Amino acid sequence: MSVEQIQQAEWTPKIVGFCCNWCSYAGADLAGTSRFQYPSNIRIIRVPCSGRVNPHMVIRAFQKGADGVLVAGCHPGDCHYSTGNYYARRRMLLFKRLLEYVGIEPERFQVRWISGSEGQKFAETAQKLTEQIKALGPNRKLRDVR
Amino acid sequence: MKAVNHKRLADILQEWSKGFKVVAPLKIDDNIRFKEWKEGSEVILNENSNIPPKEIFFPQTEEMYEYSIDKENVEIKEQVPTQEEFIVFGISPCDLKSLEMLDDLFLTKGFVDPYYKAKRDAAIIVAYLCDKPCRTCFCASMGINYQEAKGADIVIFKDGEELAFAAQSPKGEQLLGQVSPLLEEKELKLPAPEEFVLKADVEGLAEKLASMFEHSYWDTAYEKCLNCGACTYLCPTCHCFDINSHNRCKQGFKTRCWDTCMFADYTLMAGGHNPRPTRKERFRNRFLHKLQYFPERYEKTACVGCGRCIKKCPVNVDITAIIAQLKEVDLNG
Amino acid sequence: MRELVDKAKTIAKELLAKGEVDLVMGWEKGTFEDKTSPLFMRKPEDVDKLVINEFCFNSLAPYLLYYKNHQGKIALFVKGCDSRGVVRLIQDEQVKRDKIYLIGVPCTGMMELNHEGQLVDAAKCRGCTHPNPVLYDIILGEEVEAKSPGERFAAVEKETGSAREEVWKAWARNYDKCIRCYACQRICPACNCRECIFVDQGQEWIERRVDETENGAYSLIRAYHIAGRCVECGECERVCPVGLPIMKLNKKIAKDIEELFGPYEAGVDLEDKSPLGHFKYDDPEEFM
Amino acid sequence: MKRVGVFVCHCGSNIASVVDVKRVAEAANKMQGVAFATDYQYMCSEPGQDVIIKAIKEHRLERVVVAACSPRLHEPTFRKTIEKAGLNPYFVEMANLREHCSWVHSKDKEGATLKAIDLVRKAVSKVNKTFPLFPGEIPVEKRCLIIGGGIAGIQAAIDVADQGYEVVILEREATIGGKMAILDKTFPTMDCSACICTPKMVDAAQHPNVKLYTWSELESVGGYVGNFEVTIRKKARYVDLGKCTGCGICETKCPKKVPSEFDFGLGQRPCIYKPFPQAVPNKPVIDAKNCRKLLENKCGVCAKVCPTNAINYEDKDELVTEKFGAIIMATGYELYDWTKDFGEYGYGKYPDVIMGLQFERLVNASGPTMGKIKRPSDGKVPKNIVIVKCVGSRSTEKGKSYCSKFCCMYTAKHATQILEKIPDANVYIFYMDVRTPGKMYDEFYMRTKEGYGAIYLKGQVSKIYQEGESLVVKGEDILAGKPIQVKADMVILATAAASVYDAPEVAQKVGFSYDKDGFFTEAHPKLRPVETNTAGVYLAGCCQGPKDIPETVSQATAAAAKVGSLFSKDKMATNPMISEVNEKLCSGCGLCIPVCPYKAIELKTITERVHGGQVQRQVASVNAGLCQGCGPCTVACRSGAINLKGFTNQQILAEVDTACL
Repeated sequence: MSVEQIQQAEWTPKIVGFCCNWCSYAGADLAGTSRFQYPSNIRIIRVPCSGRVNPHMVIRAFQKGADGVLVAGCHPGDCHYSTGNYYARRRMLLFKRLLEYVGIEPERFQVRWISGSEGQKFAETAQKLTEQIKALGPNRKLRDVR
Repeated sequence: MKAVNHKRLADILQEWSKGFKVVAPLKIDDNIRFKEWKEGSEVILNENSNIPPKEIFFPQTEEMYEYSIDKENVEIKEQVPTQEEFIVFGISPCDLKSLEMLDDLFLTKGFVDPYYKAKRDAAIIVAYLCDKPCRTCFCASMGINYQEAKGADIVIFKDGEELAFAAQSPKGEQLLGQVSPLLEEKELKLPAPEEFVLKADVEGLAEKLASMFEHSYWDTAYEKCLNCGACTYLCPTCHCFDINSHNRCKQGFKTRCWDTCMFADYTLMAGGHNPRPTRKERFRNRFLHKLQYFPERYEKTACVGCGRCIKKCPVNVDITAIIAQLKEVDLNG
Repeated sequence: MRELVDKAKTIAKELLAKGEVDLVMGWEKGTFEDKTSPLFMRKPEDVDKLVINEFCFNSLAPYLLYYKNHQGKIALFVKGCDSRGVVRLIQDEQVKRDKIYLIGVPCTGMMELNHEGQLVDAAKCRGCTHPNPVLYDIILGEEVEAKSPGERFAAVEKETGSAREEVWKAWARNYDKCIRCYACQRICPACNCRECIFVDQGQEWIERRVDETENGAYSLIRAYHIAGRCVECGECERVCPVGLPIMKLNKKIAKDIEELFGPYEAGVDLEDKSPLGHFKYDDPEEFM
Repeated sequence: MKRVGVFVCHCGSNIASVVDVKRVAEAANKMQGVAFATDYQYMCSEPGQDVIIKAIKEHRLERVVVAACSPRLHEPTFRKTIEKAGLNPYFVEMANLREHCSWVHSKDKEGATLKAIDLVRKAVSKVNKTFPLFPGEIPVEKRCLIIGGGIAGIQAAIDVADQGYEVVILEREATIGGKMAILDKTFPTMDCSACICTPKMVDAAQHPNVKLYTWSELESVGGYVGNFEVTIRKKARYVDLGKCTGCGICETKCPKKVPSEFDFGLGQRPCIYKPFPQAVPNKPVIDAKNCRKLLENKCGVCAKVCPTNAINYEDKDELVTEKFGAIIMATGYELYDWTKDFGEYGYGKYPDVIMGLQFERLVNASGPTMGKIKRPSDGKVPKNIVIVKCVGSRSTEKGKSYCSKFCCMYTAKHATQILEKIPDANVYIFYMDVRTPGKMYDEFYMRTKEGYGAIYLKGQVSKIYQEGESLVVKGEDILAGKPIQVKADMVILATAAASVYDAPEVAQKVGFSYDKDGFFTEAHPKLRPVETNTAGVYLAGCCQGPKDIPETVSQATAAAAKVGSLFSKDKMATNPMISEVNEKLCSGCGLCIPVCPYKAIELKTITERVHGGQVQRQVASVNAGLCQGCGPCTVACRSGAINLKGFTNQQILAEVDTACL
């Protein structure tokens, strides 16, 4: 859908969440088992580790129509693979600043540490992210309008 | 002769843009690109545009058709190439000459490219004769007189503060008629032609190159070339493209995009074989195509001497120098 | 710098004559007085064409990638930034130190023609912190002072304060200009992949379409690919045929690396660790 | 495009009550590549699985999407299901319609249904890009290395050895025994520590399957689970263990005495010494830092008196490399060095302010005072003794943030020991809390307090200073709500248990993770408490965190059981979802190498044909035994040459593309 079509239709934000299998994905599972409710806008992509998330994939999401992107991994020190999230932290720190530098709203790309026991935090993160993106409106930047 | 003060050029373009889309060399930040003229746009004449006007007729990315798949059924929606008449303003004589070559390629020898043709047919060409050659120019060596523009509907040149307009076709007459209230009758003349810094002599070169494919000249000549695509993308006569699919689940579209023989994957085959595996073969191809293959097929050297490649080559590969070296090569050596 | 040429010629001739190297890379006069072009010298008499002047822009380091299977030793002239490119290539395991002979050129800065046709200090040299080679076997002259090391991040600092939408519009205009000729990539010593993911489409990272979205992705991801590895030579921006401010992104990342992870300059020390190749437990977490 | 089958699960009403499963199945049926789609009550039930198996056969399905619950729950189930139907087990993807959809969007049925369709489409796009994966097999070297010869290492060694496998204990000190050998008594039973520890030491040493490398250090670890290659530095001992009979004449004749490490400087030892009389092996080492022969080439008495010519001053460090299938880390702890942070307690300048372990030596019958509690400064028997707890524990300002766990119990033990040996003594214990969970632990504490009359004061000590012969301890009694000052003859600090100073270095050598305090990290705090994230490396004892002896011993036994189960097979299957290198794309830049936590990537040289000639070049290569499939290497690789099977770049990009449609 083009941006215009989206504006005509009732727009709801599209959010892509890259979740580490061991923490954030499990946290999202726990949100489910605990029945914590959050908006249905987020689509979770399971990755083994936040260190698996290539910034190019974040760009790709924006290109293909995501209005917001979440990268969620284990808290520092808790990485299932011991260090993956530390590399992710460095990469995402630089990359987030780069996106902001070219004029992309910081709210659109967020990084969070959510553990497998933080179902509530996952639900709250999804909720808040959706609200923030709703307030910003559809993302046009980097967007593939074709 | 019809004339207008150069400061009032915008008024003319404003008038034309009421009836036509006007594409002109516009200043965009530090670039000059052929883009649609709008009120307030700054037109830059007498300087090569960064990207040649071939992009008007043969855009870098052009959508060809859409498709959608529903189980076994495939539906194809052609992007019917239609184009309303539009004005290409400010094209220089060398770039105009390049269109002849693209015409040869896209419209002759039994094949007509509908995408190119639609735009080419719809274009009303307003050429601008250069005030004087730039230092990278060598169009004269390529048989171009920078003070004439055959094939243009209107020709413009500058004499002092005045821009002179001359129609060269009925369509041009009609267009000039539209802006006649803005034009005055004045006696203007072209400045005396100037000498070129760079020269190239391609006389007999195509024939010579025919026996040079395996010549040792190529073994070192290529060495500085980095195989970027700047020269070919900036060249008004280069015209290679490839066709790409862009799948979006059950639907998608095809585009054709400029391609360049400088890139490794240009000749890469599906099985992994590459008949032009190194920089040498790619470099050789660029020059053989321009100086031998194209002349053999269309009786024109595929170079108009605009000098864009010389100006922008990251490592100063200079086609005039290459031509001079090729002329000097001893075929028996 | 011009005065160094005699010594340079002597060294190059000797290296070739003695057979210590079988190829010397330098520069020759280009189409115009203010242009030079890479020169590949194999015989002592080839050296006569060698020039050393304020127009020797090209880093010869990236050419080393084409001579990975070269049997003999290769000598090349390196300015400060070029030598950092060589360090980059050694660190990236693309070049063996003992297979090259580096002739250091203390660099007083390049000159280029401005729009008015006057010779001015080259844009790419602004903020240079290493005019002298950081790695060499022999150096042609006395070391020189860096002219404006304090301006290393000048291109970035100017940016702050602009409204976000305007900033994006400016970048979107840039992405509209880019023709993806990949000159920036071909000239870059940090871009040393065998096949660039932006050229090789088989991996589905990018499409060949040239438009705002694909060009934007190319620009940002290329900057990210060389994050912590860019030697800040400025060649990418110099060779860009449409004049994109490529170094702004690279400098932005270099500046962020300094701010976030501590002082760092790529390609200066053979032993250093790439900022994205290691981490600290107490790295900042500003995005939380 | 592959022929994909989509199976939408109702999960009873868990999914179906929110998501319109029929609509999802219908939408799936229209998706590109989907050859068959259906819904069913319980996909994971046996009839549900039969639906899948039948459909695979009937519709010639090549890939399967199960839209049900979290893959963390049932992915293994459905992998087995499709394997039964003849497909590669990795040809299934799950769309998480329950945890990530119906349960969390129960009030938004339309939104949930639309999301469910999206999730299915995403799974279809991913499964379309799946390649068959096959687990590999690696042989297992059935030898276990135990690093650390304290009670954890000893227990683990005996337990592994009893299962019939060879064990090597690597110990950096001259004897095994560790901290437990230092202790006098153990709480709450007040058994003599040496009496229960030294027989175990002997058991281990004499076990036919156990080999001891004492006075040795870990040099490097290569390889991976089942196939570790470990290099050990056997430090120069200057005593030939083969010749030495442990008679001890050399020790008695050595003219130079230095403070004993074993007694924490409270006693003296010669320069050729056994740390303590029951050391195992019961043979001395020469202290090269102090030996006059080695330092100045003078003396040489030990060689002269040795009846078996066992002394060899020319001895050198020796490196040995051995293969092991598993490693148990049992490197223990050390006491936090309070002297650098606690200026208010005198930075260690008052001789009568001692640590708990020093007290253990003071009260120990084989200690420097023969078990008589005498204070270090003047050898007088102290009457008023203050014990300060949580010195460096539970503090965010200095020392460690965690609770050192066993101090509450050993301070109670110390109090009872003092009150038993010096009946008229006064023992004051300053505490933050008293934590005594454990069998008979609280009873022990209550007996100390009420039976023996130790005086417990809730509050912290703000200052200790010398005044004449006594120490003044200034603190607070927060229960009484007033500052308090005690004149003490001796102060015992219950200092925090800290990780060994070089624990991080050791962890890096072996290749697994550790926490901010230097304690080794277990694979899962609840469910995998004795494993590390590196396959084949297990944890026992205080190297993982402070714990008391029974806990340490049970963890050691648990680790030994883990090793036993690893060694029970000749070959082990490897996870196929690991990184692989496309050598065509790999430039051999090595940027992937430092980000790998398992040291699984190395450069190798390959030979290939280029334009008719042969050239050699470097490429990265992934060790299938070491790689755990985490993937940061794939991001470090700019050219996409290294890819993670099962989570390939192409699969994730396909998911991104469809998630954004």
